[in-house]
Amino acid sequence: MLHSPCGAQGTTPPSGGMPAPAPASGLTWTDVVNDAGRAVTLTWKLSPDDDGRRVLYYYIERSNSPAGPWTVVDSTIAGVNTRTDQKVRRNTDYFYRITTVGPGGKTPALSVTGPVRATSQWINQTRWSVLVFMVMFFGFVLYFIASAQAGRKPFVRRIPGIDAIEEAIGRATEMGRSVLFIPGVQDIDDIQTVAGLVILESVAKITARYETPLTVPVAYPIPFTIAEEMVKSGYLHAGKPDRYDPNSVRFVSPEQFAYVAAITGIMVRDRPAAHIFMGSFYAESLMLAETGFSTGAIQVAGTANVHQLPFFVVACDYTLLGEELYAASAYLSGEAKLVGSLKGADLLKIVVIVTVIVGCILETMNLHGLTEWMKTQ
Amino acid sequence: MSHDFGLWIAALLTLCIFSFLYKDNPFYKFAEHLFVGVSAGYYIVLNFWTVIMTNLWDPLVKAFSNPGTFSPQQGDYRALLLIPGILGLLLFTRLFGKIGWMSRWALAVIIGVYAGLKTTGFAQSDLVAQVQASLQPLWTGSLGQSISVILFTIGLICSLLFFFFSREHKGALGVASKIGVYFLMISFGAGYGYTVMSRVSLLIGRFQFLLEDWLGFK
Amino acid sequence: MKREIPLFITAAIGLYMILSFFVPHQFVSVPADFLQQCAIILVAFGYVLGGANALRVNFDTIYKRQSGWPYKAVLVAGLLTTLIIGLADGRNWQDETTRSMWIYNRLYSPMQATMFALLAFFIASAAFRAFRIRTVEAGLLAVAALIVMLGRVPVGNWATGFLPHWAQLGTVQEWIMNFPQNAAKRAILIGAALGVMATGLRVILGIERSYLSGED
Amino acid sequence: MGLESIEKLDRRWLFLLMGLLVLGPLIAPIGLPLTVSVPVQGFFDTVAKVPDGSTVLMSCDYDPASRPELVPMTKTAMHQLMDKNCKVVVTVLWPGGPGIVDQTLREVMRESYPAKKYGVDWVNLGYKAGNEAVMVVMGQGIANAFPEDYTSQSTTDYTKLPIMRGVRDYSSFPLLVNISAGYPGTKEWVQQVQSRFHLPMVSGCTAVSAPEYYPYLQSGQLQGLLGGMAGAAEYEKAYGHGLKGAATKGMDAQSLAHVFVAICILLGNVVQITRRPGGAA
Repeated sequence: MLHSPCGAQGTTPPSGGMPAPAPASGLTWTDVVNDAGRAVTLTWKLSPDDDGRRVLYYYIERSNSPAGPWTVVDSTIAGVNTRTDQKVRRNTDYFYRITTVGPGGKTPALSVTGPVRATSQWINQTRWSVLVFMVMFFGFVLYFIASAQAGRKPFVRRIPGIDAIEEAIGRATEMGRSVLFIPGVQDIDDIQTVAGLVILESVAKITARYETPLTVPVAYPIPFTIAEEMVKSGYLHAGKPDRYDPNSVRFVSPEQFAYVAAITGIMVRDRPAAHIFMGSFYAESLMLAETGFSTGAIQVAGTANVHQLPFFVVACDYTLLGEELYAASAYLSGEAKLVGSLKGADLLKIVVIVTVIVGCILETMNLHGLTEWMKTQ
Repeated sequence: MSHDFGLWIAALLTLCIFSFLYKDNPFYKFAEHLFVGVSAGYYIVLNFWTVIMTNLWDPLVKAFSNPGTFSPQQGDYRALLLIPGILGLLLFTRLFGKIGWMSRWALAVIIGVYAGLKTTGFAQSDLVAQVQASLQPLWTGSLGQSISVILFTIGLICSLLFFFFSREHKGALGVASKIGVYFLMISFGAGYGYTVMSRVSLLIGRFQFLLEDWLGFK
Repeated sequence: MKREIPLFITAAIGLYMILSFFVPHQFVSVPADFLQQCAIILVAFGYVLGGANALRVNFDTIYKRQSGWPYKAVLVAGLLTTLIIGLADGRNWQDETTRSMWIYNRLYSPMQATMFALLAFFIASAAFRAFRIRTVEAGLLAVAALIVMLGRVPVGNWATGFLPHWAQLGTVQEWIMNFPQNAAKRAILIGAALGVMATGLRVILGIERSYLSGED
Repeated sequence: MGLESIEKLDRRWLFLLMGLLVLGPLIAPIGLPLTVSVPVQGFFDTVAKVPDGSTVLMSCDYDPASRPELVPMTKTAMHQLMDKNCKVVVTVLWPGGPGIVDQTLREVMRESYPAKKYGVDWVNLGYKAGNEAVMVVMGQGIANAFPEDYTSQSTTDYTKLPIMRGVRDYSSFPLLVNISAGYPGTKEWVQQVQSRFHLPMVSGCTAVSAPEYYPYLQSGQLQGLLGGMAGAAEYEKAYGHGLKGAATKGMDAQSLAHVFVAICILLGNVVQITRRPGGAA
């Protein structure tokens, strides 16, 4: 990055008759590891004149041949002797030099360093701990899924918030009113949205069975498309594809508060008897839950956004906390395979707890190996 | 009072929305629908100019008007952007009933990318990194600090046990998960209290807009 | 084939993205970047579908003169006006003086800020109703909320100014945020990470696949 | 009013009270007790120690979203500097900022210092893209980074902007006042400029980012810190001069609203306890 509009040509007028600073020296380089060969780190010895007055910056200049021409690729302020050039091509030879800039002018280094070459690596060495935890987790999950398929259905404790979903739909049916489902305010790149949409399928199955109208306003277009598929699929699996209303799933607006305005409008005008919030929510959580509460509807919420849980907890009848949201789809479907994955997650929690206890003891004994190993980039 | 027409519109819409606090009314309904329409339109325009044009159309034009510079091994895969272009158009098959199933290829790509990315992303940032940050010396040399750290560790472990699904919460697990619930409740209460400040600041900001910018009250 | 191909695409891409997290080499990272680019572009195409749905549903209401249809007309007019002006403004539609920016500054942003500000009111009504101490849990919830809320304004410290520093509301508030609050928050984050990984794995392995299973 | 009627209280009464409690102090400040904390006193004293008549650099790095917290700080700092006959050079590193910053400063000057002139006593150099890079370039010469001011006049045309005659680089300023809403802001100024040029520096920032800057205060890199609206209100109090400060009003509103929410919680519980005989929960 060329910071200075003055650039390498240098229009800084020499001032006060100060002489140009002495050059920096001893430029060395290392290839940045664990990357795709797109960066090199450069380190040099500061100019002997770097005393706070006589040096302003160092320009890092690069060229494809030791003779130049040189281009400034980056700069540092005086007193800094290292920089990573992140704009290199891999497996290409470069030459570097450092030019010292002061109020009195500029001085290029006396020698040129090169050829410098960035290469790529096959494995990111800082991520072994992530790999170990992931392999362990996937191993556990696959094992329990296989054992569930072999006929041993694992036990899952009651999760009251999930049982409340069916209860809420039941009450809406009794009252002859509709069910409102909100799959969160985020796009599909948030896995909570995926979890919410999977729960939507189970909800659609129940509303299809009870023949209760379902309204699903959606904030983002791709989740909207998937929500359509989910609701269709729910009605299909309940054996009532003809009851599916193509207007039940609606695209509203990705603007968080416009979406909220539309939902509160539905709440106070259509008066659904059950509100189900499942997905990723932000500041609007309280507004939805409070407006919903004032209409007297049963409300069940679920989110993994820690900062919003308080607002659902205080204003909803039931709230699924964090992991419970992800567990809900498995729990609702009751499918042995899905439930198997819950058991895998539990086993990894034991591993985490043991790691925390062992790690704290090691740290207390001033042994930092485990902590270091778990540091990632 | 301001003589700026736009400011008047902004101030009146602000009042329309505040009126919802009294009850649902035609003014709020008007503002709500206008807001939904304008914001949906805004996001479509935003995605058109910043993604479709910038990330798809421009690179494609460059790739095909100047084929010599195309070098995939250096991360220049511009011509291949035809693939998402075509998949994106396939999304519109949904509008034509019978061949709607073709749109699922695009959905499959989106889901595959984000499921893979987030699985590893969360494994790193919210699993390994959070566990790593919890490994701290239980004795720090100061009694108060040490008690706090020990309390923290107990709270973390008990709250984790609350999320245990495959055993009934009875006996020791029951006690631990109960302690976990206490920690969760303190956390929720604190989270609520912590947020009051910024919410009130937002309201102050809106009132200042009405009082100062619109009514000219200093 | 209508189901198998998408399932295969999701599985292959998902596993590849996981691989790319551990392997920085360009043979893996460059296609992975490309796939991410693809996802971003595909999501953008979705907006046209969303807009089409919004217009269809609302035109339907207007055409059938269902209740509230004039408001739907406002919605449609707002959407189309913003869309047409935004496209007509061209690439520099976000410059300070464009009509699009006028819409943003005078319509969009004040309404957004006001909706957001409504939260201050709801925070009071929820506090009145929901913090009733019926159980130990509810008690902890209410006490923690009170301490943190009052500890964050000068009034709190002023009211407890006679106490030693460690017992003043501001200090207690900070301690609650740093220790008990943080412990529970971290547990939720770790649990949620396991949930994401489990959901991701189920999607990639095709165990969770309803999004691909319409009627045909 | 009996307790049953509190129990069935329409929540709109709560809304109304909340609205009045926030609106009231904005119109008529009550001046709830405020003690000026050490970091705020440090901010005030550092500005007070600047030699009268010297030229001070003020970087206002925020946009309208932080208005309730940061605009009052900007105003008070401008007042304090103008009272000392200091000249002020203003820069903005946030793209959404120049409008609100210019409006704020012109208002202060028009209302309180009508005799002082733009270009002579203060100048707004406007926004420059580039974050830390701009800070670095400013070290070479302020005019290099900002060839034109906010009104598009050349910063080297000393007939139009005489203030710039005395401004060369960071060494021209005895103090840097930074009002910061995040990145780029106080952290970057400390790292790129304060630590390098040993330019004394004070900062005003949002409540959210204040904890991040406390270490700089402890290390002496910052001589004073205003955190959020509370910091701004304390600064107004330290400044005195009967300033009808927006932050003092805002802080009154903030405090009243917090106390009100607390009363809501307590009142809810009073209803809860009295409803049941014996009051057992």
